[in-house]
Amino acid sequence: MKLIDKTIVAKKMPIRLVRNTILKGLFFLATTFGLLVLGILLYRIFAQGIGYLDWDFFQNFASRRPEEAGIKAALIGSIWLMIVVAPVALLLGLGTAIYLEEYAKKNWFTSFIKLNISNLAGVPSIIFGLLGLTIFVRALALDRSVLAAGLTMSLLVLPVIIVAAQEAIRSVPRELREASYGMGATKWQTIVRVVLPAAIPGILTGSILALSRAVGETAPLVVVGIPMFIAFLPKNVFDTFTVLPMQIYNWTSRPQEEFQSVAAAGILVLLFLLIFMNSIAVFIRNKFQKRY
Amino acid sequence: ACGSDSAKDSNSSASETDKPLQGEIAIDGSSTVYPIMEAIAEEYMAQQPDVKVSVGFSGTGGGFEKFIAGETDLSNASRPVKDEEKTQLEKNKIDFTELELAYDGLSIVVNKENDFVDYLTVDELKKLWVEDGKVKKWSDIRPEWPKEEIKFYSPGTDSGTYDYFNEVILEEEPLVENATLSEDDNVLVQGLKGDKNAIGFFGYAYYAENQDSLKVVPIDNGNGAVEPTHETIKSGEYAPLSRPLFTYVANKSVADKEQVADFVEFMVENAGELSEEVGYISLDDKEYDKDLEAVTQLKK
Amino acid sequence: MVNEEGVTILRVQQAQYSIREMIQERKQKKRIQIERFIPSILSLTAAVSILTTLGIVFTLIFETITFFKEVSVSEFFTADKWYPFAEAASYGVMPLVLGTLKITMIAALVAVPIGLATAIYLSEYASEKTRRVIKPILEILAGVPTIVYGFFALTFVTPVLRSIFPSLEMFNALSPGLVVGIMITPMIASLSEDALVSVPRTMREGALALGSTKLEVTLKVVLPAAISGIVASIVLALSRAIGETMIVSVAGGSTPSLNMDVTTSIQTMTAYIVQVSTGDAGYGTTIYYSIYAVGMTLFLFTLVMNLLAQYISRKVREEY
Amino acid sequence: MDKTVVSQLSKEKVYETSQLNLWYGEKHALKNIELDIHQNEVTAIIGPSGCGKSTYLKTLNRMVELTPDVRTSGEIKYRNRNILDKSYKVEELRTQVGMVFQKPNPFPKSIYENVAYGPKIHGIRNKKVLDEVVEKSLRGAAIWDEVKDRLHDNAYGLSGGQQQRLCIARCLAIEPDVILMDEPTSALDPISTLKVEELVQQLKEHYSIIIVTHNMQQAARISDRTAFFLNGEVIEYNNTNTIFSRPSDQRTEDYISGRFG
Amino acid sequence: MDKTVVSQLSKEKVYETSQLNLWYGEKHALKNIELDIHQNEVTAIIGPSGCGKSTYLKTLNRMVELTPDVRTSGEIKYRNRNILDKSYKVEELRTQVGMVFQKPNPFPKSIYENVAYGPKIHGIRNKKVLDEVVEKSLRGAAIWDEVKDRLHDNAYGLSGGQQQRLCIARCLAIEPDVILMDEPTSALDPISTLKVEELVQQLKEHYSIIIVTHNMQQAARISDRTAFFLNGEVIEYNNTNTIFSRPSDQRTEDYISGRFG
Ligand SMILES: Nc1ncnc2c1ncn2[C@@H]1O[C@H](COP(=O)(O)OP(=O)(O)OP(=O)(O)O)[C@@H](O)[C@H]1O
Ligand SMILES: Nc1ncnc2c1ncn2[C@@H]1O[C@H](COP(=O)(O)OP(=O)(O)OP(=O)(O)O)[C@@H](O)[C@H]1O
Ligand SMILES: [Mg+2]
Ligand SMILES: [Mg+2]
Ligand SMILES: O=P([O-])([O-])[O-]
Repeated sequence: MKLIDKTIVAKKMPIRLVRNTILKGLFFLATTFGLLVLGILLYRIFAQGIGYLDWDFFQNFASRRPEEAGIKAALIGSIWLMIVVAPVALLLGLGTAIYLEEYAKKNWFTSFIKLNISNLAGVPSIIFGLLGLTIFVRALALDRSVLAAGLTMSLLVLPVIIVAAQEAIRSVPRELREASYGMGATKWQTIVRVVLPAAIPGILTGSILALSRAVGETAPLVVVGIPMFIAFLPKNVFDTFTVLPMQIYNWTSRPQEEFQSVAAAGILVLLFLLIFMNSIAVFIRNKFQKRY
Repeated sequence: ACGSDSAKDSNSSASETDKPLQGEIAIDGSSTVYPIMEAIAEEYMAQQPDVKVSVGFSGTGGGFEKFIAGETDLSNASRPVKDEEKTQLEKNKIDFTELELAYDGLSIVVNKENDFVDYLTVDELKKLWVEDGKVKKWSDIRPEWPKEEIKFYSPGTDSGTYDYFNEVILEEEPLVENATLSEDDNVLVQGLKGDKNAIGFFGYAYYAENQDSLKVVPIDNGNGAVEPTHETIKSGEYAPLSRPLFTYVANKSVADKEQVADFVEFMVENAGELSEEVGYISLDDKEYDKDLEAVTQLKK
Repeated sequence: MVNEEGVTILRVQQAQYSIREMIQERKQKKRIQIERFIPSILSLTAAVSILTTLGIVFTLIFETITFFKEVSVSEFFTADKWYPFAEAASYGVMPLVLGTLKITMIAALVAVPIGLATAIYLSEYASEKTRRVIKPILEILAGVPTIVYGFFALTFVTPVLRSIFPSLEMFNALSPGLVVGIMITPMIASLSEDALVSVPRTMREGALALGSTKLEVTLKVVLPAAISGIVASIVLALSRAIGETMIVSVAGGSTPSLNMDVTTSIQTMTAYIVQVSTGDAGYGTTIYYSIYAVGMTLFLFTLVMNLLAQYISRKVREEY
Repeated sequence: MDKTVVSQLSKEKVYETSQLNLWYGEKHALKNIELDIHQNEVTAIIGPSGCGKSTYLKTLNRMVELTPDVRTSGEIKYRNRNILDKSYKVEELRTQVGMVFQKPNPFPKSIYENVAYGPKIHGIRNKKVLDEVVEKSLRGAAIWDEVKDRLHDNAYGLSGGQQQRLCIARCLAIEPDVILMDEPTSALDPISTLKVEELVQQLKEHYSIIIVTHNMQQAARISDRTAFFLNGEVIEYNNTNTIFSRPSDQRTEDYISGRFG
Repeated sequence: MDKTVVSQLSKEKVYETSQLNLWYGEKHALKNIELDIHQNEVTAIIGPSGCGKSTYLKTLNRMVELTPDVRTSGEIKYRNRNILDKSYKVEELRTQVGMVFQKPNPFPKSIYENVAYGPKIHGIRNKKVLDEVVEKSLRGAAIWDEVKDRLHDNAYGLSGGQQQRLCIARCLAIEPDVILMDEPTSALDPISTLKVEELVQQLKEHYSIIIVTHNMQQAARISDRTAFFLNGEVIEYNNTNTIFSRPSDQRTEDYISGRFG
């Protein structure tokens, strides 16, 4: 007894294949779309900014004269910001993710933390700015320092890192943990030696996205009140500083046409910084990537 | 007290010669005033590289917020301090001195293709910009003008520029509801360039930089149409649309921190020249002298 | 015998020393049990996220209360005008909410299909090599500062759109909406791709072996299996659209309005907060407090959305 | 029926493989394979680990293409058409040639949806037909009684052995012509294995079956013909009886005599 | 050595299980288990799928605790201490009691690092000692020759059979007292299986081995004692010879006679 009508199957085959081909094309187009936009964006910025991108641009502080304006304080400031954000956010994020995935019992408190984190991930950055201003700048009297801004940004990107790390930790096969426990390894040893190394690619993906965000954010720092003009470099995390997007924001709002080009040059620097960060992470990711 | 006085005197004279000063100066406030203060800070730090001057960009209101909290030494403002802010400052025992830095001339601007608007009177301006519940056409202002709908571009309602316009032109009546508002004057420039029936206003510097692609409208305040130019603004002939820009200094900072005192002096001496350079109009020299006097008072 | 040799060596070396004994020995001089404190230390880090939320609520709530002493709650939620700077001020938050919604909707219409399609292309169709090249590039797109996107919207997208739809105003919801969509697309693409890739290969093989086309495998097997990760990525991305500030401030204008028109100038909740915090409003005025009330609304807004998404994600999740 | 008799009927050929070579990148995994598969028979493929059994099986429905960097040369004719021809639609091939994997791999859907998946994608939408197909396939895979009361539960709630039979049912649901099985019982307990073996014997009435197994007794018990692979080559291919009683190649004998289990 | 003789020596008991019950939530998976394990013997556990073999094995090193909602009652004495006692450190227990799993589960590290893992976590850092341990364990698991030239390659490059032997080597590296094996050969080809079986026979000189298998002939071949589980109960436990030649319980006989494979 044959229930499947093979003629129907045969008849449907061509249309299914066509559908597959068409959608594959559409998926491809969608992918190119993103790249195309990036291309246009980069082209415009490049064309406008490349003329200002010389060695002096990196050597000089901000200036009222477009030819003399430089990115030094902002670039170094952004790096300082990352020096605070990366370890703080990564440590807190990983710690939380490990706690949630490995230690936390299934109870209302744990689900409350989880809910809380996914909600925090959606809280607009500008609200973190208000938080940073109230808690770090004012209450803890950190002023408009690298530390105050860095902590604000850490909290901002924390949820992204937590969620990515959780996802990565969860996807480490159970068999690997069992193997480790089976050798008498403690939970912590298992986490450090087996789970985390296997989860690194995933954790990195999330962290890149998070750090890129921290580097490119303007709104919360505007609210925190990071100054614009700085003609010196911070010596430690308690010094005041400025960052690339703030500097760019400022240049774009200048009346002089030349500053638009200076801004474009600044954007180029920021993009190069992002590309640099991403390539480090991609390198590590590819190096560690294992398929089980 | 006597000893410290003499120490200060010797220091302030030394600042112009050899002994370098140290310390920090925190400045924040109006984004309109920012370019002037940036220029001053830049020049000052060329002379005193060990003084760390930081200039913020938080807007007049935001600047005062920090000034009230005692976080800044100077607060830039594109309007005089408000009563609420004064109350707060008194509450926090922060005495301050108001210093004028420069003028900004608000420019009324239309699209380059607009060939019929030759000038506007202050009354016409008000008629144009006040909300009256109707769709506005050019022909509503002068019958010979085309019957086309006007597009309005205005700085954001929270800017000093808007505030000033509101006060002197609108006289606190509501602005046309369908006006397009933006915080960023460059953004307004873009709008006016693209829109044939557009009219808008913003700081003089933004017009000066875009003279080729925009058309400025002379204003008649009863004494004939006056176009905003460097001279007409400085002389006060371009009225009523030029406004002063300020910075507020905490008296205590000047008294306690020698680098602040030194900076403020430097600022008053150079504000005229430097504000011209970044696109504003300098005050009369007498005004700066008055400022200088006030500062010297504080140091005592 | 294969193992003859192995066994002899085993014996020989056993004579020299025994790992078992070495381990026992090390057990004796066991270092202090740091292990025991690890859960507590980690739970402290986990508590940071709760403290953050508390901090936000704490920061927002006091000023919000002050605000509501001056403006009634009912006015805030029912008045149809947001006009805080006029003499006769009106504080109806709906126009701002609507502005935010417009941007989010347009962004979602762009980002969800494009982001998902990209994720699918990368995880199911593209070669490993392509994937490795394109993914990091897309991540750069996610890191472009929003202020850059803002000017891109204003000076490129808007003029292009205006040449197609001449009635479009210089400031509108459409252009920043599209660009916000572009900004969050990589986020959806990258995170969804992770979710898709983590679906076991054996599941794809099972479906392919039944004569499925790749499309069918993707839509009927892989996508459903990865759905909770995908929903999470979309929610995260849309939350960013809701919270996006700079793009909207630059290209959206600042005119709160209560209509469904996307061709005219708008203002979003975030744009309002930036407007006031970089602007001129006096410290201690009603306007000053209003940013906290708007911030609170925004906070609640994202909260509700997230709860909803959690619920949906739990409903559709497939266990394996 | 005596196996020798069966094979001597010289049934119609389903697959004809000639001069098949396959490389994974540099690795030459299949070497000059010559092998014909006959209709309504069970053909077993045995050989040590890594000898290319799975690879050959996966070439028969071109699943091997999913591995990147795979190259093939030679010819595999399925019902007289060369399936290695790029113009041959894999979807069509795989509709004719079902596959059961070593590790059960049900979809994370209900039991019902798992079985109905194949018919559905092939355009069968009629609820009544689907119901019947599901029941018939589950019965065919000897699992109907165990799951009939929970057809709409998630398939991951089943035990390993049940999952494997579900996967067989899923494969039967599209009524293939050939069924490929890659060590289908290696993850199963003896009772489940027994059931699956019986099943295979029954299924050959309607289907041609090719089974990879590392269990020589299983091959001896259930297959009509056996191919012995070594290092990517077919060392010997013959009636199962012949292979196990009088292998003609020394290597075959060595392998078989080292047998157990 | 004759098996009967071995068991009659009545060697020292490693494990003594009494009145062991275990529940997965509501599911009563082990019922009143009474079972003693003897030193330097191979004990096989057989029974149909789902009868609780793996569960019992995992209870012996308390790996079963990793499953949420598990409850136990009764007693398992390992070297005269009750391991179900909460005060018993699982890490200590598992250092004494190694485990080999059904599916090879090497870490995504190099071969060397896989084997050195155990000694390292137990604080052995000396490079020379580690090198020796690695070599010794790999030899002990009969895989040294195959991997000695690529100790620093990733373990995932090995074949399934090699991976499993690597896992055994990894387990040997900490020189446990007891080794638990859960169907260690079910994913392997015959030659690898043979190797592992020989290995098991040799290892019992130094270790006590408990092996779960669904392959009765394997149990008969390599074990000294066999326990037959059914539905969470121990139906019969005796010398392997006795179990396979004169089972005392009808159910045992039924199960064994339905045998194959
Ligand atoms: N994706 C791959 N890339 C490179 N080499 C591969 C790949 N898959 C398999 N091989 C190699 O090809 C050869 C044949 O592999 P195959 O899986 O067909 O063996 P098998 O006979 O099925 O073994 P087993 O009984 O272990 O399943 C092996 O040497 C294997 O290492
Ligand atoms: N995590 C779990 N939750 C609930 N029930 C479980 C769980 N693990 C196992 N069981 C049930 O406990 C019983 C015993 O399982 P166990 O894995 O010990 O069987 P087994 O004899 O090892 O079977 P197999 O030969 O298939 O491996 C089975 O009925 C199984 O369904
Ligand atoms: Mg295989
Ligand atoms: Mg088991
Ligand atoms: O920044 P402003 O206060 O001058 O608008």
